[in-house]
Amino acid sequence: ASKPAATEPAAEPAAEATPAAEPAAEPAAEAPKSDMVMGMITDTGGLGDQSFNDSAWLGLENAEKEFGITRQVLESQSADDYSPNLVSFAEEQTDLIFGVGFLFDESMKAAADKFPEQKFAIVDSQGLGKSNVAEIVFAENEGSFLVGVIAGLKTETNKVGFIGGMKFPLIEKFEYGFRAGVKAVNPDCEVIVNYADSFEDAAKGKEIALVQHQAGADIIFHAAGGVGAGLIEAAKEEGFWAIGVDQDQSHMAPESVLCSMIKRVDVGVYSVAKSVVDGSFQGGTLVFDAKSGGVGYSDKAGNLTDDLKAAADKYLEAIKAGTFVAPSTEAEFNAFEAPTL
Amino acid sequence: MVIFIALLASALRLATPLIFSALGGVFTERSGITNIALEGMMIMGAFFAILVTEFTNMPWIGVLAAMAAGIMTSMILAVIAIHLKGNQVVVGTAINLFAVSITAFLLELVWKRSGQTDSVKKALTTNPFHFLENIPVIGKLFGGMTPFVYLAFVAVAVSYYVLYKTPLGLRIRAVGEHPKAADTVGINVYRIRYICVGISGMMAGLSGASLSLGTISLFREGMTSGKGFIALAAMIFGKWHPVGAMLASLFFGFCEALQIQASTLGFDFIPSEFLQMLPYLATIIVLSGFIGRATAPKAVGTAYEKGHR
Amino acid sequence: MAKVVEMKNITKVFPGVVANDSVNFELEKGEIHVLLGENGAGKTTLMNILYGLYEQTSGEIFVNGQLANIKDPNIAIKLGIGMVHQHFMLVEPFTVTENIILGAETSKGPHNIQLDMETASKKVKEISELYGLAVDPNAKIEDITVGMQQRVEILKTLYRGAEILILDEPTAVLTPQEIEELGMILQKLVGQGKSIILITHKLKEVMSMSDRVTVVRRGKVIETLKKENTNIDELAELMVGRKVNLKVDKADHKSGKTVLEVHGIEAMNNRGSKALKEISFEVKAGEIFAIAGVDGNGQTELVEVLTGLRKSIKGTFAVNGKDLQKMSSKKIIDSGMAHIPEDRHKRGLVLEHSLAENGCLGNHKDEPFSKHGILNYDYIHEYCRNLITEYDVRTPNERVSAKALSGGNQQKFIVARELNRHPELIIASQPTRGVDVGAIEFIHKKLVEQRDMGKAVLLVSLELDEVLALADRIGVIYDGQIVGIVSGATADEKELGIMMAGGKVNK
Amino acid sequence: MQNKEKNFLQVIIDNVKFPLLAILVSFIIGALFIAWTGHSPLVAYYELFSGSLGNFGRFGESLLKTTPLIFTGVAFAFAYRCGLFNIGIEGQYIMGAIFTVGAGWIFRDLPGGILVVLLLLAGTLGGAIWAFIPGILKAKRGVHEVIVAIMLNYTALYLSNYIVRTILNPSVLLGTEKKASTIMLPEQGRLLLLSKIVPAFGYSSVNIGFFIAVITAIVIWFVLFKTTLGYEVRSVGHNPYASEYGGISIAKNITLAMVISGAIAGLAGAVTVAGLSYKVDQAAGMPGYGFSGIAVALVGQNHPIGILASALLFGVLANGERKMQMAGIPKEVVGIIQAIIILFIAAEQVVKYLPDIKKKFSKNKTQEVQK
Ligand SMILES: Nc1ncnc2c1ncn2[C@@H]1O[C@H](COP(=O)(O)OP(=O)(O)OP(=O)(O)O)[C@@H](O)[C@H]1O
Ligand SMILES: Nc1ncnc2c1ncn2[C@@H]1O[C@H](COP(=O)(O)OP(=O)(O)OP(=O)(O)O)[C@@H](O)[C@H]1O
Ligand SMILES: [Mg+2]
Ligand SMILES: [Mg+2]
Repeated sequence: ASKPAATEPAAEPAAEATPAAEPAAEPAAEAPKSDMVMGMITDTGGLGDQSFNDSAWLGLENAEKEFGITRQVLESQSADDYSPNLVSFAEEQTDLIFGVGFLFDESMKAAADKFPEQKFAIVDSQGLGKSNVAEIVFAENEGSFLVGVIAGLKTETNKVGFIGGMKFPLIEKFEYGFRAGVKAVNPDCEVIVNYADSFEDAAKGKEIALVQHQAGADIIFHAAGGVGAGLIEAAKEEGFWAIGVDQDQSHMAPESVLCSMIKRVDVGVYSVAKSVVDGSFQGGTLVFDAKSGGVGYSDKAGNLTDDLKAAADKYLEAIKAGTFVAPSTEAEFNAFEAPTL
Repeated sequence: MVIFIALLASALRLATPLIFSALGGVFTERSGITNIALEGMMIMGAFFAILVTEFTNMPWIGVLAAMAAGIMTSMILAVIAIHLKGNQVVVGTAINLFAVSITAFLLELVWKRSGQTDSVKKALTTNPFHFLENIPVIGKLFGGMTPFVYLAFVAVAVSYYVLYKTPLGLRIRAVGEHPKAADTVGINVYRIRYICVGISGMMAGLSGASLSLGTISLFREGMTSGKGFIALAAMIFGKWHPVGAMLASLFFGFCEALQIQASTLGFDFIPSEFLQMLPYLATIIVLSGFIGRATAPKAVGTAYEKGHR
Repeated sequence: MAKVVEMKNITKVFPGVVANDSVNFELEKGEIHVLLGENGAGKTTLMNILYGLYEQTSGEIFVNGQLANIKDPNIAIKLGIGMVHQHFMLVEPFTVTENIILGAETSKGPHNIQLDMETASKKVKEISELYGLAVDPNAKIEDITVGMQQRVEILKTLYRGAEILILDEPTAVLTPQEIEELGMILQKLVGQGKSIILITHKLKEVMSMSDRVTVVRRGKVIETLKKENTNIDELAELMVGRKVNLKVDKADHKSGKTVLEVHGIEAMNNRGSKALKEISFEVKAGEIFAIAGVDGNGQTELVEVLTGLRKSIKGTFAVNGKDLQKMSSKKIIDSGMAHIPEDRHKRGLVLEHSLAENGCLGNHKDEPFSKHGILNYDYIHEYCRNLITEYDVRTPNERVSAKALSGGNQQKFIVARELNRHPELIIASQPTRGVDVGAIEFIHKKLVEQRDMGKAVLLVSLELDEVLALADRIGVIYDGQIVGIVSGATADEKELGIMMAGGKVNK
Repeated sequence: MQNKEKNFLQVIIDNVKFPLLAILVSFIIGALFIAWTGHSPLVAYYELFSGSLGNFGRFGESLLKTTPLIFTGVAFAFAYRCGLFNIGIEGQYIMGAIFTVGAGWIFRDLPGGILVVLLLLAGTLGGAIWAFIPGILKAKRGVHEVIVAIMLNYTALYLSNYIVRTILNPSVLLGTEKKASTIMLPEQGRLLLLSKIVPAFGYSSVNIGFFIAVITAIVIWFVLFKTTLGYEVRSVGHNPYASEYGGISIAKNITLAMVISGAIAGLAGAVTVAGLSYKVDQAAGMPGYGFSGIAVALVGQNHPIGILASALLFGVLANGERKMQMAGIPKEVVGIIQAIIILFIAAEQVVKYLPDIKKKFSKNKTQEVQK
């Protein structure tokens, strides 16, 4: 699962002045009632990961406020819990079941077959080909591209860093999107890449960040869940820039978090919940990309100059317009020709 | 040179929590008690350091709380292993499980959510001796040093001194080797063991604090990520000697640092997973190659029963 | 004379055993008082009570006329009582000085936190000179001889200012010469005003070393006598409770062909130094060949080499002409060798296993004990029941774990198991260590029986009396070498003693 | 005959009464924690047990949770009986799982019955190889098995991740999209779901892996207590010196015990893959079965039959936890209860001493002595 971190208590759904999409509407004054129950199953990261699972949970919270549904959660202790957890909810005839994380794909497929009447949704995976499963996916490469542009322009040492959690294809989407963004604006800039092989070992994240900084990187982006807390701590201490992920992480260190790459899992979850409430639920893939506002960048702390924002927005528009495609794999990256805008 | 200093600095920081816990292990095992609960005591230390700092805003009080929490947890081991003569490994397993659960439980109770606490406003993540950074060449070494790094080495020196230069140390070692002999010269075997288990709790608590307060200023479930067991290995690797345990911890730290540096050193053609394995494989090779046989204190793992033959 | 210790009506109950039953015991100032009794009579228990290691179930103790509540050894030490334990209480990796000062350390430095080893060493040296107990204060315990270790134990008590010394079976591990030396040391101590309690079950020592004797039997005091008013035979009878025959009856031996042939064996000990140097001897059918010597001169290693438990680095040995040097211990067992090990708890038994499971140890892979790797428990139990009845092992049944048996019965059981293999060669290493007279008689009888059946017996013993009583030929081992072989019939104790200490006897 | 039966019953009662007491007390303490969170302990425990035993399907899920715990518990116990502390079950499990997937690819064209057997053997082999390393190093070089095993746990994790990412990835073998998991096991190689035989198990994924686990436990019980192999292993565990004296090779048995222990752990991995997940994922951390296995073994007194019972207990608790969570009660409570159960088992002596203490108060001491 992607567990990009944000250490924000995921309490405020409202998007700030960011290019990301608006979430749910304001909660209605009188709490609406609905007897719908929606269940969410976390991956092994569990609730409180301050990013991925929390963000999804927030999406359901918004749906609860909005439509008066009841939400329930099951945290998976191990990958072997995915399937039994899906069954547990399905047996209760829960109205909609979320599996948060691409690792749910096979167990979700099996569950979808066992319970053809049951509505499911999976986050970060597509191509399951089940009519009762909604697939919520994000164009992480696009958001990462944008922060890559910012980093490439902002760096003074011509070296930037990337810290990944694990070498999942999903995390590589962040990596190569980011690399491409850097390359687009600053072809000479070196990108130092490390994988922590963990989403929890913050101490290691800090150590990697310190090492990358010592090697010359002055801006470091992470997609490594809890490991990122270490990066931000290091940035704070050593006075370099960190780029947050998933949610705006600037609140952790407004002086040190340059900006954050945004991935609106909450919006994705909310919108599928909504479709169940209003009866428009459909199986198949829902892509949340730059165009739909599902990914983007955010700068709550106001650390970006207008020039940087302008440059990033230029690429954002180009991506939205389909002028070019941000690479998401090594092969695509190698073939990537930076567009001249 | 710069790379080397960076490596060294990295190794020192990564070794710090291991050193504390391994020293704790040295004390318990030297007195004859097996301690596989270091991990659990670390978790308790890490959590209570943050909890108390959150409410007092005084990180050093948090450190004291971590030590206290470690000691309290260690007393479960002490009572069951020393007085009730329970199986020391079983107690250790239980403590590890207990620590994971109770911290997660309290976290939810206090912070009303799970997974991770807030960052505390004041932590101990910076170098307390800034003037050291001005030393030419090696000054860089001190940049990321938290107070805990210095403390770890002080702890090694103190542990060495206590174990080998004081009457208490002589008694501890005697109790671990031949408790009956110690008993016959009027040494209270139980008391010595309680003291040692307490010391190990204190050290493991410190170790936890060095992670939560010293590295990232918050507590996260799973943040100890098995370091207590690595520390256990470091203690055995270091042949139950404080200096040996320190060297072994540094070795682990160094290997991990090397792995982190791999990409800047130009080793990144090696798959990251193999780099991750490096410290572990190196340890096995070193152990089976030339360190070889390690002999534990004789009485380790066996409860002492007064008046038993 | 002043009574320094008075123990009145001491009773000590262990679960299942009354170790001491209303015992009265007195020690006068400046005397050597022997506590005499068989194994398990309750001597150690009584002294452990005096030293504060056990608490009496009832009874009172007076030290120097004062009622004393000796809850732990600290109090005993404060009262001037020192004890040298039957099993030495020394920490092996520690030095002599460290052992001596343990628990009574001198310290220096601020707040007196640092160990003061220099002062301690000096003090140790002073005391050892004062009493003629020469030891190297900086040697490690694991590197010094047992005799030296005993001196360390005595020094330990003197260092703490003991006025009353308890020595629990101090002579068991010493050569005749060392015993004599110990006697002199004790005289010196008494001369300096100390009072001594000496525990032993060896009658000769009583006569040579004591002023008075208290005889205990089955936890009860039988009598206290002045040495001048008694003799060995009376003491033996008091101790055992019946007339005893201290001689072993055995016919003249008719030795046959050579069974065991040892040639030029060399081996290392656990510490990596050479324990055996060019050992050669042979044992013939129908004879008991004994290896005599002081503990630690290579006996353990020799037996281990012969039984395949230790690899020799040089030399060969063969049983009935078959070279066994490179064989595993299982092969050696199968080739007709039985082995009664010196330490029944360490080697002889798996204490947690049932007696039945112990009864097939070594044969468990053979039919009918097992077939195709599956144990035949019916047979194993039946076999064990036979061992138990045949050798009169006192146990409720064969299902109890081996640790439930008393030492003597454990030993009898091992003897039963080993002899029931119908071996050609029996290696008996200290077969009667720590068992009572009844069991000793029984085991001796069995060994002689085997010899008379034409089996070869290699006896390794630290007890000179046992060697003299049983052996047809005696080889003396010293420092890993056989320094001489003499005939059992003509050997005399003095001569053997000199050889055991490394001296040469010219005949 | 009747007498014997009575004794047999007595033995069972004696062995069970303490653990039962421990469980009871742990639940009472757990109730305090639940109450602390503001929930009703009664509701919580109702959810817990209805969630794990409420109907056949749920019971099936409990058995599913129990399955790996039986394996890892028995694996730990086997080594423990030989005096070895196999903290490396975690890594052996991982290797077993990855070997299974590898074999599933290599033999993908074989028919079901044969393939399943090969898969289980492959997993067993994977675990055995991984355990052989600490075993042989301990036996031949005296290296402490605990360090080597801990080191190998991490090595296995990273090695498995590498294999998942490269060698066994569908992108490599099938040319499809790159995934964070291996290819799937072929359909015919998957373990039969019990619901196919007993429809009452409903949607539960419990499969014949459970019976493989039970059979493994029984086989290991037989090996330990009825064969020369088990005899030797137990002898070495209790007293290596006496074993050596009895012609038993310590080195051989240490290595063998470790290998068998690892083989069972590897089999656990195989059964999980072939019965439940059908693939292996890249993982950031240990699966955790190794450590649960230690707890299960210790609570089960390192006896295969005791382990069956304790694994079931842990399985029921872990499965019931689901419903508790759905009712909004923190799942940590279950961890706390488990920890306290283990603590009580560790402190068993307290109760064992009770008879002694009683004896102290009994007046007629000589009568005691007669016994
Ligand atoms: N700690 C104990 N627990 C139970 N029984 C004990 C204990 N210590 C001694 N006994 C029993 O008390 C009795 C007396 O033992 P004690 O050691 O005092 O005998 P001893 O005369 O010193 O014999 P030995 O010559 O063998 O040293 C024995 O039956 C022994 O088994
Ligand atoms: N520490 C102890 N705890 C409990 N019981 C003990 C202990 N030591 C010995 N016993 C029991 O006391 C009894 C006598 O043991 P011990 O070995 O001292 O026998 P013993 O008196 O020396 O007999 P023998 O004359 O046969 O050598 C045995 O039943 C033994 O189980
Ligand atoms: Mg005895
Ligand atoms: Mg005695």
